[in-house]
Amino acid sequence: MSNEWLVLFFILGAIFVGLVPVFSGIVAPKSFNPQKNDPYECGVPTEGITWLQFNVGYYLFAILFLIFDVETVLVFPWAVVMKEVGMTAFVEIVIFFFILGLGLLYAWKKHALIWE
Amino acid sequence: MEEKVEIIATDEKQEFIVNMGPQHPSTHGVLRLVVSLQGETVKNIQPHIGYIHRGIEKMCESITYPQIIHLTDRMDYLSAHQNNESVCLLVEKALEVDIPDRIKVIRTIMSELSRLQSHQLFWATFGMDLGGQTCYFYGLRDREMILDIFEETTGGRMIVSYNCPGGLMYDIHPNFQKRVKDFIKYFRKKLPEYDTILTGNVIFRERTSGIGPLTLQDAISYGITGPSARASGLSCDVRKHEPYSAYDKVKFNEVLFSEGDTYHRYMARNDEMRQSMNTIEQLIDNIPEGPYAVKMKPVIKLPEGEYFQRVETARGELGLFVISDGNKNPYRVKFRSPNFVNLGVLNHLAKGFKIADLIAIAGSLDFVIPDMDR
Amino acid sequence: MRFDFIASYVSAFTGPWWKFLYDFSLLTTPVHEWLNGSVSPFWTTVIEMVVVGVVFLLFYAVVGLFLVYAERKVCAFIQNRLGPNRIGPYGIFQTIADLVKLLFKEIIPIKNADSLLFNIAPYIVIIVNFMALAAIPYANGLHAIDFNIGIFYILAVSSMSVVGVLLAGWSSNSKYSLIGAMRSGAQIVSYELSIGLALITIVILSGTMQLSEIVEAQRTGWFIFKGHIPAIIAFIIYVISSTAEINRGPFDMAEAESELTAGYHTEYSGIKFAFFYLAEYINMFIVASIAATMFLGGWMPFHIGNLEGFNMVMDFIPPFIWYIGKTFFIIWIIMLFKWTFPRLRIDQLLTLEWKYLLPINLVNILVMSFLVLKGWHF
Amino acid sequence: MDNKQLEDFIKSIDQDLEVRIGKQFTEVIVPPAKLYSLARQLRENEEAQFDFMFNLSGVDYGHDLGVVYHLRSTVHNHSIVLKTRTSDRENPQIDSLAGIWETANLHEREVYDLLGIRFTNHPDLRRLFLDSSWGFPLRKDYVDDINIVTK
Amino acid sequence: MRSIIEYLKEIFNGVLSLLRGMRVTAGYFFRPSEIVTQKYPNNRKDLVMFERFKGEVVMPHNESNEHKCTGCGICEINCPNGTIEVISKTIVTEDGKKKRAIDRHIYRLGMCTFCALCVKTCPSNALAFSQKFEHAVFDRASLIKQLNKPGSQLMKGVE
Repeated sequence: MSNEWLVLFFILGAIFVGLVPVFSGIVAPKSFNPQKNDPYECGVPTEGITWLQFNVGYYLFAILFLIFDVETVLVFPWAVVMKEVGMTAFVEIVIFFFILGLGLLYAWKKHALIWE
Repeated sequence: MEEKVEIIATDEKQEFIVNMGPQHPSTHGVLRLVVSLQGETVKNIQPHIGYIHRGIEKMCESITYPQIIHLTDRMDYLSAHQNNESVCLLVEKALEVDIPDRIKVIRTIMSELSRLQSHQLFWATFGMDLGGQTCYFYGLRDREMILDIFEETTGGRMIVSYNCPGGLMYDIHPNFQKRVKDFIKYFRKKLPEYDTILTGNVIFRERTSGIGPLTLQDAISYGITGPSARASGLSCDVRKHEPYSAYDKVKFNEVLFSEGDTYHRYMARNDEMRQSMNTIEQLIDNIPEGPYAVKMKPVIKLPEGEYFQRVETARGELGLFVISDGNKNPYRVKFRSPNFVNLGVLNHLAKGFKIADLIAIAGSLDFVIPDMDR
Repeated sequence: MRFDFIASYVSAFTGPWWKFLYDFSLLTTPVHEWLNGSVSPFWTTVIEMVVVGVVFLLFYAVVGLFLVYAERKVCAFIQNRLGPNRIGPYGIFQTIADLVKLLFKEIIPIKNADSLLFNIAPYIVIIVNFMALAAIPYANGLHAIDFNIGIFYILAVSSMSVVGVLLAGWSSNSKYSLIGAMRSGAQIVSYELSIGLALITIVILSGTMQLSEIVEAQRTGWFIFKGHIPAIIAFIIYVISSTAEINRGPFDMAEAESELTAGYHTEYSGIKFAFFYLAEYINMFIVASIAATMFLGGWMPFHIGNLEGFNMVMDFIPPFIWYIGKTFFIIWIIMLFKWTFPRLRIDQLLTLEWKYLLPINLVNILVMSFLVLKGWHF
Repeated sequence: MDNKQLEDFIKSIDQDLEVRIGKQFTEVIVPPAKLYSLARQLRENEEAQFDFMFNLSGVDYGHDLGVVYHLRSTVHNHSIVLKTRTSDRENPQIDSLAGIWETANLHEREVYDLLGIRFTNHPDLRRLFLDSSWGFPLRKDYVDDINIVTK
Repeated sequence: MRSIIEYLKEIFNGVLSLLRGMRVTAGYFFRPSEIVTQKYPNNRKDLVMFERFKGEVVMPHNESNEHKCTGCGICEINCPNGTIEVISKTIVTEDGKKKRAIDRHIYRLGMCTFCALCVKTCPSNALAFSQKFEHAVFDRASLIKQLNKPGSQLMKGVE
């Protein structure tokens, strides 16, 4: 079957999740209560503001992920043709991984792999 | 119209404050911790307690000594028997009543069983706090057998009310010895499983070792007692230092470690389970014959004065301080409950660790909230 | 025209009637041809889409509900409990009852929540699920879309679910959700790599990314046996990192019920909560089917060398059963993980990925490619 | 040190202090003004080293309000009881010992909450169990018609 | 080199410990005979509580509707929280003496803490614990019970 079928699955998902809440909204009971809409915080009102800047130590991981994800994308086509190209491909990937490994080792030694 | 509020802050001075509790799955009750965070790291913890403050100390001032016992059951519900024992020992000491050996031995066995079931529940909930939910069911499954023993003899599962001044409420049930022996046999088989699932597990080791270290100085200064303190190397076992009941007749080791981190607090309890089983095994076959209670006066009046009695509950040292003015009601009762004191160290321990570690540390201190609030 | 169809119909069913169980194209091709012959190609596509759509919706719902039930039963048995046992025999209708209950629950809007993102998050999670399900080969010829980059496509699509989780956590205006979302972001992003690299190991062995060809290549032996050591290592890494990818214990950092109560879906109620719940289980099904397809030979039966009799018996079991059996075996393993291990901490999770799985994976790829070059695989 | 030696030891620190040997412990009655310095010496003196405060309880003596400190030494294994009392019921003030024993922090908050004794220099003196609408329930003159039912 | 060996050893031991844990849980999975759950409401009929189980306080009556309670009120005095209220009356016995006897023995189950002091201190053993454990009711008023049955009398020979 052809690739346009993806559209079907997209629409299917959208219809499924679209209609069910509508149905649920019709049949479900509604009642109002001022405390009900509060965000959950163990039964006490939220202190301060939720959306404030705070440090999650993301940045380095995001950069590293970018490097390695691009690498994955690169390696996939290589993996497909690896058998046909033979030794050349192997040597190339060894060099590639060597450089990549150095990068990882650098990040490791620089303690970039520790989540703060 | 709802008023517009500023909901995105850019001010860096704003603190990210999360309320953990009173309705939170890992605070084991209604403990509220106001945690300020920096990313995932805990900066400060403000414990708020008192959600189930019942004024037990005030209530004790208006009831008689035998009646106090049913209140002590409800403080630390996992060490109910030891709590009861503290009142009985105090009254017996004050009136200088001689307690027959049979009572002493039965009390010791019961309080060791009580410690055992408390540590089992600790194991269960500690595993659950760390995310291993199966531990909870295994722990409770084995604890159930002890509760059955309790129920058969005392009629209550957790709230045993088995002690009374001058002895015990009833004699032990005829099946008691057999059941206890069966249980020890069963639990000796199951305990290695506990170690396989949790203690030896590499994830568990990583999660607990080195987390929340408590030094000996801090343990002393904060007044920590029980297994939590013994993990830091503080020898504070009342059973060794001031033996009561039949503890001077049995051989057992005080479990001591020096590291004081979460893992060793866990291990201290884990090893105490083995010690408790040894203790019970020494006593269960030689319960002396005799009466199960000494005849006391119908109205118990303590001579005027101040009395202090310490017992070792599963969580640490329970101190009972009674001022009597010679009436049938105590003038002032103060329970020095181990959980209340241990709570003080939480902020000191968890500062600088992550949220997940806070849960592990709080779990390893093994809080029972009603004991804090009293 | 009608006669042609009948002829092909008859030819398709000359064998026993259940023959299509072993090759679904025997069922689908005649139907397709008949439709093509009787109505215009446009309507053919429409009708086929409707049929496939309904079948997939049913499949989705049935698998989701069954997995929820299975999880509860499995964990109950592990924990010495009985599990659901009231509704229907052995409680098999329990999840349906739960679904009905959730359907009739009020959907609570959260004060100050970002309502657009809040409502859109479950959509993303579910749609992504659907799109990933499309590319999985369920049996011989039972395959909605057969991409030539199939495995790559599934990787790409399934990694989109992190967007749903992030949106859900961020928009809820709850601190627990926010922390959960932040965690799951870092976590899914990291484990994406390991999944990719573990699958590359198998792609090297198969030389193709098309799932149907990968399955076909395992006719002579499953890849986990063909590629022996590196394939087994890749399999273990895949199972670990896919468990992390779908946010399940011991990697359920984003939900972490003992720390964050329910993590990113704390604020969702009623049927929207059910969507997240369902998506989690379908995700589990998807990663398990990929594992079954890539490592355990998809719907291929288990063969041992030249044992003809044994192989004949194995062949007799329909491919779909093989596929489901393998998938559920992996799902069982993933469930066993959750109910055995304590949860990791977020920094340990990342340490595991970056300091253990990633380097091992890189070396493993080299080993595998060397083996393939030398022809040292079976 | 046993109880007698402890008595001599206390006398050697301050002659004016009233020392009693009770049934279990040596009891020292300290006026609030001398409490902090005595506690400090008991904690730091090499021979005494009372490093472990195992109990702190506030007592309402009817006319006076008092605090009883139970101290123990984990080194020498001896115990002592300090007692202090103040007759000011309106605004009772006693020095906080939270700087010497960390455990006093929570205990003193509890005493403040239930008896209303203010501990000066306490780092964080807030009510612990109850909110500010309550009185001080452990006082003997506390009246609560709704919650306390006497037979 | 040594660090690499350490690294591999660490991985191996870690995986081994995980597998050991999984063996335990998988073992339970395949041994459903060890399931401990009781099917509670279904096994109500053959569910036997321990004889000493403190269900609720009852006053045993014999066949001729007689109990042992003399109405002395010791249980009321001993009860820590006012669960028991003894309302007594004065009756005239056959030989013409005036005597205190029980009118109503009120027991408030909702307040009872099952401390067993009433049962233990009763001089004539008039009270006992029953094995009933399902106490839930829809109306709080029905938790206040009268223990002596209507028309019941003091057993002969009990003073």
